[in-house]
Amino acid sequence: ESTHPIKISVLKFGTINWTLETIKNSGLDEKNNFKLIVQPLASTQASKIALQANATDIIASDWTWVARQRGSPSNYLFAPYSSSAGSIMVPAQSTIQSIDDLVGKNLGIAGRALDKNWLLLRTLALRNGIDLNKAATKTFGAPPLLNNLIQRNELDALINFWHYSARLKAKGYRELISTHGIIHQLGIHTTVPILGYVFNEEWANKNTIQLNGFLSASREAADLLCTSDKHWNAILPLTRAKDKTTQQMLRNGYCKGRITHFGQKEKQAISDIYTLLYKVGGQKLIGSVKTLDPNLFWNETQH
Amino acid sequence: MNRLTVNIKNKYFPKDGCDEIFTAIKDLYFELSNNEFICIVGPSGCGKTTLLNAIAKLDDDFDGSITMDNESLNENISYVFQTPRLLPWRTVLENIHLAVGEDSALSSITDILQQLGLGDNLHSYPHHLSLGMQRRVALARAFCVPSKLLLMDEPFVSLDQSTARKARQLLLDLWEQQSRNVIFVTHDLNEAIELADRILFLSESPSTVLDDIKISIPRGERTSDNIAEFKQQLKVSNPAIQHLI
Amino acid sequence: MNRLTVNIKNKYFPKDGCDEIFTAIKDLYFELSNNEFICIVGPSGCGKTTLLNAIAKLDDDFDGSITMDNESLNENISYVFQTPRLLPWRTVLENIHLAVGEDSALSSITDILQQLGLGDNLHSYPHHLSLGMQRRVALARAFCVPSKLLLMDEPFVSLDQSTARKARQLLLDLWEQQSRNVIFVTHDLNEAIELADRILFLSESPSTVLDDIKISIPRGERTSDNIAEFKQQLKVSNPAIQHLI
Amino acid sequence: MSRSSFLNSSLSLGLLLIIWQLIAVMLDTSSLPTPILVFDTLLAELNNGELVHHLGITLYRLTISFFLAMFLGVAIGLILGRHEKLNLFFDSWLIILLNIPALVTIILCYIWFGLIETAAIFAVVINKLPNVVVTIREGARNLDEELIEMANAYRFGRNKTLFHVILPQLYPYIMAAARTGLALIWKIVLVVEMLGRSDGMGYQIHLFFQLFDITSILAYTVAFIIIIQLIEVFILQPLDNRSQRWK
Amino acid sequence: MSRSSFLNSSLSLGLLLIIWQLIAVMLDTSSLPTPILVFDTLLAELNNGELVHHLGITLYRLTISFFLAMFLGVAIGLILGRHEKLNLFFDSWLIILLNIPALVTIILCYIWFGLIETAAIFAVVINKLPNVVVTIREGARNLDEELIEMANAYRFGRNKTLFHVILPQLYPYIMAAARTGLALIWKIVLVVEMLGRSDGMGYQIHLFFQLFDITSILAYTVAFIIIIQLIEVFILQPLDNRSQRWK
Ligand SMILES: Nc1ncnc2c1ncn2[C@@H]1O[C@H](COP(=O)(O)OP(=O)(O)OP(=O)(O)O)[C@@H](O)[C@H]1O
Ligand SMILES: Nc1ncnc2c1ncn2[C@@H]1O[C@H](COP(=O)(O)OP(=O)(O)OP(=O)(O)O)[C@@H](O)[C@H]1O
Ligand SMILES: [Mg+2]
Ligand SMILES: [Mg+2]
Repeated sequence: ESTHPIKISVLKFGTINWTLETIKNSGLDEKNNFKLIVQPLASTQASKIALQANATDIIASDWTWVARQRGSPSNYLFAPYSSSAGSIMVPAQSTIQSIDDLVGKNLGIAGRALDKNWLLLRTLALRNGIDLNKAATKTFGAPPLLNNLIQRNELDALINFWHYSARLKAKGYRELISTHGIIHQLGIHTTVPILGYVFNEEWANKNTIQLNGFLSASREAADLLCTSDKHWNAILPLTRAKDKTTQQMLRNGYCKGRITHFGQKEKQAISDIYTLLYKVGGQKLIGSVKTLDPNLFWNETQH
Repeated sequence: MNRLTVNIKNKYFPKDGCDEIFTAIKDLYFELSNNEFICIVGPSGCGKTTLLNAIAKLDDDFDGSITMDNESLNENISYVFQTPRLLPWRTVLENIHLAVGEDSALSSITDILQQLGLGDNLHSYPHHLSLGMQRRVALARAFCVPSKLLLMDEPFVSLDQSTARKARQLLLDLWEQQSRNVIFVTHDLNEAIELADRILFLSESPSTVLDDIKISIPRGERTSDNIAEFKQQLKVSNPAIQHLI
Repeated sequence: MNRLTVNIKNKYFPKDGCDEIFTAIKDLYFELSNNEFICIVGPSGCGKTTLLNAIAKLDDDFDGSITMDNESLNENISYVFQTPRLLPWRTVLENIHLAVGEDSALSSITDILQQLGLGDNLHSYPHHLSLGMQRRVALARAFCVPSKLLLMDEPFVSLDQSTARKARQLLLDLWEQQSRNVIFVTHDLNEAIELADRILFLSESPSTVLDDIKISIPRGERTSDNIAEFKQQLKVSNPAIQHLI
Repeated sequence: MSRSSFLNSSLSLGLLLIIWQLIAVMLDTSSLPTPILVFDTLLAELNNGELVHHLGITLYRLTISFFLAMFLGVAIGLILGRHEKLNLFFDSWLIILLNIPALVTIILCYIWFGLIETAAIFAVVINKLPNVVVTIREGARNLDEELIEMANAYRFGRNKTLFHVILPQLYPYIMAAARTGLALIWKIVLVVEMLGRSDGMGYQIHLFFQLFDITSILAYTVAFIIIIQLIEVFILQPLDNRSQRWK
Repeated sequence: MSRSSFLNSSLSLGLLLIIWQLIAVMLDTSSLPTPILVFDTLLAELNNGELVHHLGITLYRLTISFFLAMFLGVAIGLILGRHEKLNLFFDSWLIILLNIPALVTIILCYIWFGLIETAAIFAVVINKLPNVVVTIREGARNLDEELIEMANAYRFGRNKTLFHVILPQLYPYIMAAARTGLALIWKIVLVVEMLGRSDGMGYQIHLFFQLFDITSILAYTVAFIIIIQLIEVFILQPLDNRSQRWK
């Protein structure tokens, strides 16, 4: 068969699906010698199950998860996709001006106690001598639920994923600091990718050409979305945003997060962040893998 | 006065699966007063149990009225059902206590149980008793409850002769001590003649009163010979109820 | 030969709540053969039902053996229990059909029901019948099932005199047509003398055979006078069983 | 359904709708839309065919797993309820099965079988089965021994005893298991579809949840409840009436 | 627990562990760890005190909502089962309550009350209640009318009839509701804690789930199952024995 199929499982309304739709709409897959099969799923957990069950070739995830899975029977690899990262949002008129102001406030945290954004925030606050873990009232919850709660003034500040933050931004909320901001303040002056494609090492070695074709198609599609309104409008329904401001916020965030360069510097930065995370998150987050394995990143040029 | 008036104009049941009805009782009227003891005799399936249930107010879905001294019946009653109807999860004593109330004297209860031959089974559960023993527990329950009206639906079947004799004697003693009206259903005419002041004979359903016979033998003289003779007379004088004798 | 040997050495029940045991039957032995009809008479609670259940193989938790022609009993039996035990969710006809098997003739079943006065209730559910009617259905069921052994536990209580008479006659007819061994428990000695070839008198529990009496009156001559006379003789000749008469 | 009972349920539903409307108006939040909005959405989703597609698939999964779980559950429950020894042995297995989080069984099923239909249905059955078993077991422990003795005396045999003596007595337990079971299975199907399927009501509802689109979630829920209500009125209630005729 | 039944359950659990071990070794995947690994993790979590903390909180929530749901459920189920008219009216409410996805009720509770303890417990009760009601209702429909007539004839009054005549008959239904109920509530608590609490087993298990740490999930599950097994052996089974003494 001439066109080799690649199966990818992603969130139906996730940002990656915008890229994938564009690849298919513009025939970028055929052009790169593969056939894209998208399996939309309803939760990020579902895609991880799919990967473990060998029911899919590629999923989207972050590198902490990939690092933690290292050593379990199958090794996964990470190819960067986006550097869009979460942020801390507060209401526009909020008195909170800096991280130190979070003391005693009701802080919503999307995800769990091991959420990267939250761990990095804690690390930064600790440098100022504040243990946010004790000093703030934490409310963990599902991202959409928290987004709703802050709009009902039940939260003073909210750490959420970037596309949820973007929706808040569109509603006039203020970004206190983004994750990249925190990372910078922690002394790492490189913008690192957060999200990436994750796949099985064995599969990648067998299907190198198709995989690389897919990765370049992905970049191409992302560029199309940022440069061509026609393509952007085609995937607009997937954003499920009704008002123009939100749509614009989402597009800005998406385009800003494109990876332009991924080299030794970035790998080192990620490794440094990983070490930082280990200090706060501990065994739980990292599992038995104490330092980041540099072989975890898929090296496109080498193959 | 203690006068119970039973007046059932019409009692029917819906028939299985169709809109027809089955009339169980029609124009049945009788009275009893002054702590009378009446027996009811009638063919199987004629409506005796239905009648007792109506009197006990367990079933008020009929045309007519049942009154005590011209008021609707509100007093306590005791009812020996056709089946024992004991609570399986309560012991013999507990079953009786529940019906009698907590304040009643334990000794009088155990005394009655003793007389009915259940002295060893005070703490047994009903499922561990023979059917005849269960019936005796139900009897004891009815005897222990103080009431103005005692209803008994074939209470002495499944008992051997000597136990039945004892039970009959106990019933009469009790009735003399705490006088009350008694309605006693039986198929055994000998028993009826031995016990009753009056016997009501009921017809096949829809049942009405066929005959209302006063027992003329004085209570002291109801020997088996006298009873047999009375029965013989009855057969001759009332041919309408011959089939029930 | 058709010879049933009942030999129960020991049958006990655990007593409520303690490790003690209660011996219901001890060293009970009797035989019957050649399609004999025996009646069992004994005080209430002595172990008659327990005995029938053992014979019917519903309870095999006893010491001893019950054999038919020296083999363990495997034949079909019919059993009229002390309570009707009808399936409430099946009609009268369905209840009988289930026991008899589908291939049996409907006409013979309705015929027996008719004779027991249930002709109008073929399609009634048991809950819509009086207790006496339910007992008659149970009788009909036992009569319709072809079997080598018929067990009856006080089958004719709760029936009025004329229905009971009819049922007794039906039983005798049936027994003559399809001869089989019959074990018939009753408290009514008149009934026993009228029906049986032999009467077994049982003692209080732990029950054994007190006496085994052959009825000497020929079947054609069992009038009430003859029965009364036989009873009288029995009382005199066997003082040990006087309390049961 | 007779006319009076139709009137009755209309009244009852009407009252419910009014209460809902009042609360929605009082709260005035996007998280509790008014019934009108929900029904509008329901109609829109019906028209574009999405709802029908996902509802159909979910009903398909629900039906298969319901019958599988009920059939196996009644059989196992009956056996455990009648055999004290077996029950003693398997009781702790049952407790374990009952208390494993749905999440764990679902993940294991998917990883075992792959993300296929069989895995989804198997996961649902595994989750529902112990509930049916426990309910039926209680019923089987409380059968009327007298009737079973009767059946033995008259040599009913295994099948007749099962169908005419035992199952009618288990009827209320089976109905309890069926009624709560439909609801439980539906809830499990929602999770199963969220974790590994690309269609079905659970998949849709979780997508809506990510967008916090409560209106659509409610519209889908209402659609499903209508189906269940129809099953109740046209299957379960007539069954009830038929099998309680003898009372 | 007598010695023989102790032996019995040890055997049964032993067999289960062996099967688990075999499957785990055969599959050789991180998604099904061996029992030894799980018990190691369990011990580690016990030692660092985390497990005890979260287990305690979850048990607290579980206990309150269990008793609330059972108490209300038995009361409502009994009323609906005994009053045909009320039942006709509220039947569709029950069906709706039964079939609203847990997600919806949980979200609404959290939005209504905020992310507080009351909301969590209320959400659990709302989810469990209809199940209890449906089960008890079936039981209440099938009470022995003869015994109730007896109670009426002897003027037992409301309380005596309830405690001595009706509840003992409902016992198997109540036990079915309790046994399946503990499991169901536990599963709902998991979801409730996942969506909006910062502690408890559900919170932890979802944390592990995000890391795909099945071993820890199983360790927590095992801890919970041990508790339930203890409840079964030291509370429910003795209750069973006591209340079935009369058989
Ligand atoms: N399951 C049981 N557990 C304990 N004791 C029992 C059990 N069944 C019967 N018994 C006892 O065994 C004895 C005999 O009971 P059985 O039912 O055989 O009596 P019976 O002769 O049929 O009496 P009746 O004429 O009253 O029916 C009784 O004293 C009863 O208490
Ligand atoms: N719930 C019911 N539905 C329909 N018919 C009924 C119902 N209860 C009783 N009957 C009918 O009413 C008639 C009278 O029944 P009842 O139980 O009063 O008879 P009884 O005189 O007590 O008979 P027995 O001496 O056999 O106990 C019977 O023919 C019976 O079929
Ligand atoms: Mg009657
Ligand atoms: Mg007996």
